[in-house]
Amino acid sequence: MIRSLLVANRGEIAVRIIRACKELGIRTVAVYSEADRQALHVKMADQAICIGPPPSKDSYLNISNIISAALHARADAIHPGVGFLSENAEFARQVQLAGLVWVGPDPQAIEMLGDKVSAKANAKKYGVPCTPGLEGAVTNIEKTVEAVRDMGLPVIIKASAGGGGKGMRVVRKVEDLADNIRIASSEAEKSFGDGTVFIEKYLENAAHVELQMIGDKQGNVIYLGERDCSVQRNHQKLVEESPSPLVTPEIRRRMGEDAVRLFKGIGYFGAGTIEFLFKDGQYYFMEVNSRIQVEHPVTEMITNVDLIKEMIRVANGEPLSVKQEDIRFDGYAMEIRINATAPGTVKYYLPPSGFKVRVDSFLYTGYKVPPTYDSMVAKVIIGAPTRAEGINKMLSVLSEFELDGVPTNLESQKKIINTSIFRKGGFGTNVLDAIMKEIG
Amino acid sequence: MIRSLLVANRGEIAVRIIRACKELGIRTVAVYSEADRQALHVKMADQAICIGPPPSKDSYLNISNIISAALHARADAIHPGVGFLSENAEFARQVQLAGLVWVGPDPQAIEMLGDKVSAKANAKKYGVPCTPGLEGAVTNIEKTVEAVRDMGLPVIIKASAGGGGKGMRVVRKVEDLADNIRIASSEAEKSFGDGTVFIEKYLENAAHVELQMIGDKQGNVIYLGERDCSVQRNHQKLVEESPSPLVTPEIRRRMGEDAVRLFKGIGYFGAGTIEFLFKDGQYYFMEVNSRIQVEHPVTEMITNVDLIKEMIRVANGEPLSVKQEDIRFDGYAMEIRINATAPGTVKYYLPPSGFKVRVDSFLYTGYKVPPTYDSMVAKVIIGAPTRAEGINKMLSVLSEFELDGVPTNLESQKKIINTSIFRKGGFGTNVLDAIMKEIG
Amino acid sequence: MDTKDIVAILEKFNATGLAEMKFREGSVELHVKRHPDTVYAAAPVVHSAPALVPASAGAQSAPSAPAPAVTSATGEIITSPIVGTVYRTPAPDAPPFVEEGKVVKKGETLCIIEAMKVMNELEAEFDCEIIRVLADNQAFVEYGTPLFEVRRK
Amino acid sequence: MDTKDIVAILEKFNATGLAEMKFREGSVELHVKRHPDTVYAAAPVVHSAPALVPASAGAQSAPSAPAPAVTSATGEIITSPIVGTVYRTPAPDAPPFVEEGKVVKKGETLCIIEAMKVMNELEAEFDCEIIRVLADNQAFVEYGTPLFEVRRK
Repeated sequence: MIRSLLVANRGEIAVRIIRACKELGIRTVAVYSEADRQALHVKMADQAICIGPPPSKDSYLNISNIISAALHARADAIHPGVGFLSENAEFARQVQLAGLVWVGPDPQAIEMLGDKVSAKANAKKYGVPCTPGLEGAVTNIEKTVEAVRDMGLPVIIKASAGGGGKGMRVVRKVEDLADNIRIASSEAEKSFGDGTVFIEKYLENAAHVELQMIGDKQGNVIYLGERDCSVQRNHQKLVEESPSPLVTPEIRRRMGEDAVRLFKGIGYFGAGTIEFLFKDGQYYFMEVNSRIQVEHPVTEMITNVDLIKEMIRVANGEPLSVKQEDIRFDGYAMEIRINATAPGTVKYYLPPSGFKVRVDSFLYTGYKVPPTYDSMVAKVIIGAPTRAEGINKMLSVLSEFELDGVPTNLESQKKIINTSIFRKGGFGTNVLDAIMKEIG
Repeated sequence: MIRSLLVANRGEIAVRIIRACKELGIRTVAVYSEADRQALHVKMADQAICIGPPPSKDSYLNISNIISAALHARADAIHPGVGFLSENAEFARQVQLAGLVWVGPDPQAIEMLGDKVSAKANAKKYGVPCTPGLEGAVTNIEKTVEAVRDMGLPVIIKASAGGGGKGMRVVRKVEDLADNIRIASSEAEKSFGDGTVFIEKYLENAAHVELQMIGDKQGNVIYLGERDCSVQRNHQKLVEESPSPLVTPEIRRRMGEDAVRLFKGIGYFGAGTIEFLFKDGQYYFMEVNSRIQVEHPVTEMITNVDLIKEMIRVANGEPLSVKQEDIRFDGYAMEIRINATAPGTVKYYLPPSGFKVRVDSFLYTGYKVPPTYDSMVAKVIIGAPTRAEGINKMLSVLSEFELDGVPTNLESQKKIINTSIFRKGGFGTNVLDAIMKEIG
Repeated sequence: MDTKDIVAILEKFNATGLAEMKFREGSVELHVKRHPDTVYAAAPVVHSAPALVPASAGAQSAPSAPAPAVTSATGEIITSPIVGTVYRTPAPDAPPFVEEGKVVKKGETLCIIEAMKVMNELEAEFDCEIIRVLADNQAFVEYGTPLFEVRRK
Repeated sequence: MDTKDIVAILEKFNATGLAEMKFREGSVELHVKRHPDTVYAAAPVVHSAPALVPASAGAQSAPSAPAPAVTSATGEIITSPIVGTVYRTPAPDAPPFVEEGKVVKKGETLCIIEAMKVMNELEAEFDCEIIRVLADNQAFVEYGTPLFEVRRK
């Protein structure tokens, strides 16, 4: 039974997790770097422990300091949040070795899914449609070039250990392939300490559609609808919505059943997201994020399921509180990420509120946004009966959002969702270029 | 088609209505007294017009100034909010005479329901259970005393035009009756310009359970579940929740069907609330508030229906966007009213947010709460799967609510909902006395 | 108020040769003082901008003074006691009730303010001279909108 | 308001030759005063309270100084570079590695900090005298918790 939980994270996700714990009557322990002494998660937690200097690698990525802090504070469990150590199987193992509950999937599942080649092999095994591509990792460049010539171009080279676009290269001419494999491999080696790459057909301007999943240790797995995150800048999501204008109830059901089969097959428990490329009514397995995601409130808004509470429940060994047949997708939800474009001190802050309005943030008047970490300072989430009403609602809610002292992308986000391209919906991940042209 | 709407109100309800309008693309016109020049509703509206000095009677109750402002600003409609002129049939008529749309029920319905004797007669006519009592108003005191002697005591004397406890007296001994009738009548004459009183059996410590209703001009009427508002101080509601711990699904259905019959019978459209006394599993008609209510967000939280938008839709002549069979009561919701206990200037304000958390307020850092109007400065609303989880959630959310510079009842509200009496649920309107004893 | 604001104020304060300055806005307080030896002279200049101005630009006129009459630099201001439309003349082709320079007696009509089709005559509450007419004919006026600047007689 | 803000204000204040300045915003207070006689000489008094202190009282020690060593009034502070438990002795019944007054050479062990069952020896980064021992044996230390006050030799 978790009575005390350490949140190994900062920012809005740490605040989110602390809120869920408070509601559950769980004592919270925050950790913070020297740059975050005045952070909201530090103020909100029952206890807070400094774990290092500002750089993440010495604080929020410092496994030993975090676990020592948890042990000292007599925490029963650690929730890793998003980013930082949330998909680090070694951290999950160390947490468990220290006798603490890891609020997340089994470290083995994290590890397997972290390797894209093995993740894809499992997706295939359990009948989830995958992007056509060459079987397994690239071992022999010459043979690979021949195989690609047969399969046809364009192709995409991906790092097996990859993420965030690193080690990823699109190749349109077969004569460029060999060089690009070498470059991608060396990029992957540098970024992830693993040069393994593999090759898939490149789907031009596919949509990014992901499915929220959660499973328990009793073997129940459910899907909670998709999120369309096609509006991206350099692989960074800017806008997330559900349902996707591209996904019909029939496709959602098939996608969900495929995903449940995979998750049950690999014995997955906890929250996770399966990402698909979506094109011409077809979906293709991309990867699994074996953690909660930044955009989880979108799903919470349409399903009314508190995902963070469910994660803690599952970590506790309890079954999910909801069954697949209980899940209703109620209308439309959208999340807008508000990113600081420069550090600064918050001089005035008034977040919007109201019917089906939610703001997840760590801002407060007087807070100094440090230059050290992720630029996201707030997530604004709305719910509405339809997408058209949702867009109008978001515009109206964003126009209420008041923040002085820290420059953000708020105005640009308003422009993006107000374009005819966005309003029309049903676009791929190249859409931002077109949107930017419309904005001019 | 309403394209521009004047909000004849202030405070959080004005902000709420402006938000709904913005989402609907309706231009908003605020009115304000000289005390409200810096008010949030003034800042948020597209246009704002000063309608008088601080006293309500010269500004927010000044029919001529409000309608002149609406006409000048080319508003198509007026939404009266709660309190002030919201149940004033004369105002509604003047609005219509000026060629404007009145966002509310027909003035005749307001008038009929404003008279408690005729409201009760109609409730009886349409088969809604009423508190046993003497038929009609008191005309002959001697005959009344005899009738009460037959019926039995205690009884309650009520003013037909009453509200807020004025002209209301409980009588436990028959020899006190005649005097009390005279006093109640003269109190009612002074307060409402109408000395008519009537007599009902007094239900000791009954619960206050009310049902949210809405109808359209096509004759559709639906009920959206009840709210239990039994925690009151001097007839002022402090905490509102839904569902009521006293109401079973079967009772809710019967209550709803009775209410729909009455509303259809009198041709009611727009939002309205039917208030019941509830005791020993029985409900008794008390009165109808022919307007939206302060606590409407409780219903919005469990039904996901935006009541203010529905009101505007109905005023526009459109049918309701939902049918009775679409209405699902999703878990539990609670509202806590935060009242200022003294005027002051907001030095620091950080409202909570998060999953199923809503704060309807007009506060902002730097705002000077005037001493002139209602003391309520914020409503905190939460949703949760169960009442027990909801109480914990509300406590956790309130502990996040930060407001410096204006003293409030926040700590007292936390104590109230944290008592064993409140947690147990199922109490009547005398509960606050017992709670206060428990708090000590 | 951030550091560069404070630095700028110090600089300006010093340049003026003023003796002392106190500033307060909300919870911000600033107090600057010069040593008596180096005091020159002059009245302190206080500049305070409102933290937040209403978003509603639309029909709002200048911040209105309390009705019915307040003292301005040169005279008293008669403001509108109601919301409506000003008519300076009793009929479309008639001359205005009053012009600048005219002296009126208590009870004389200054203008009509129409509200909900009712013509409300605004009468002078005291004998006075009209210094300036501040609202145009047929102008919409809020409660408190300045109508006339007058000097009591 | 952080150190460089304060420094900027002090610099400007000093340059102006002003006598006194008080500033307050929220819980931040700054009061600077020049001694009347010794213009351009005295030490400014700076009082700055953190605007908001962490709600977490629990395991938090005093505000920690940046690691590994900062200058205090009398010496340098050696702070904990990791989160863990301090052991001042190599074994339960052994004497402490260092005591107040002891002079240690660069590389000598000052204490052990245990983290996740690993015993990390904290070595002196320079020759120094231990002026004060600031952390008790078996105390839990955060990153940055002061351990020793030392004077370089």
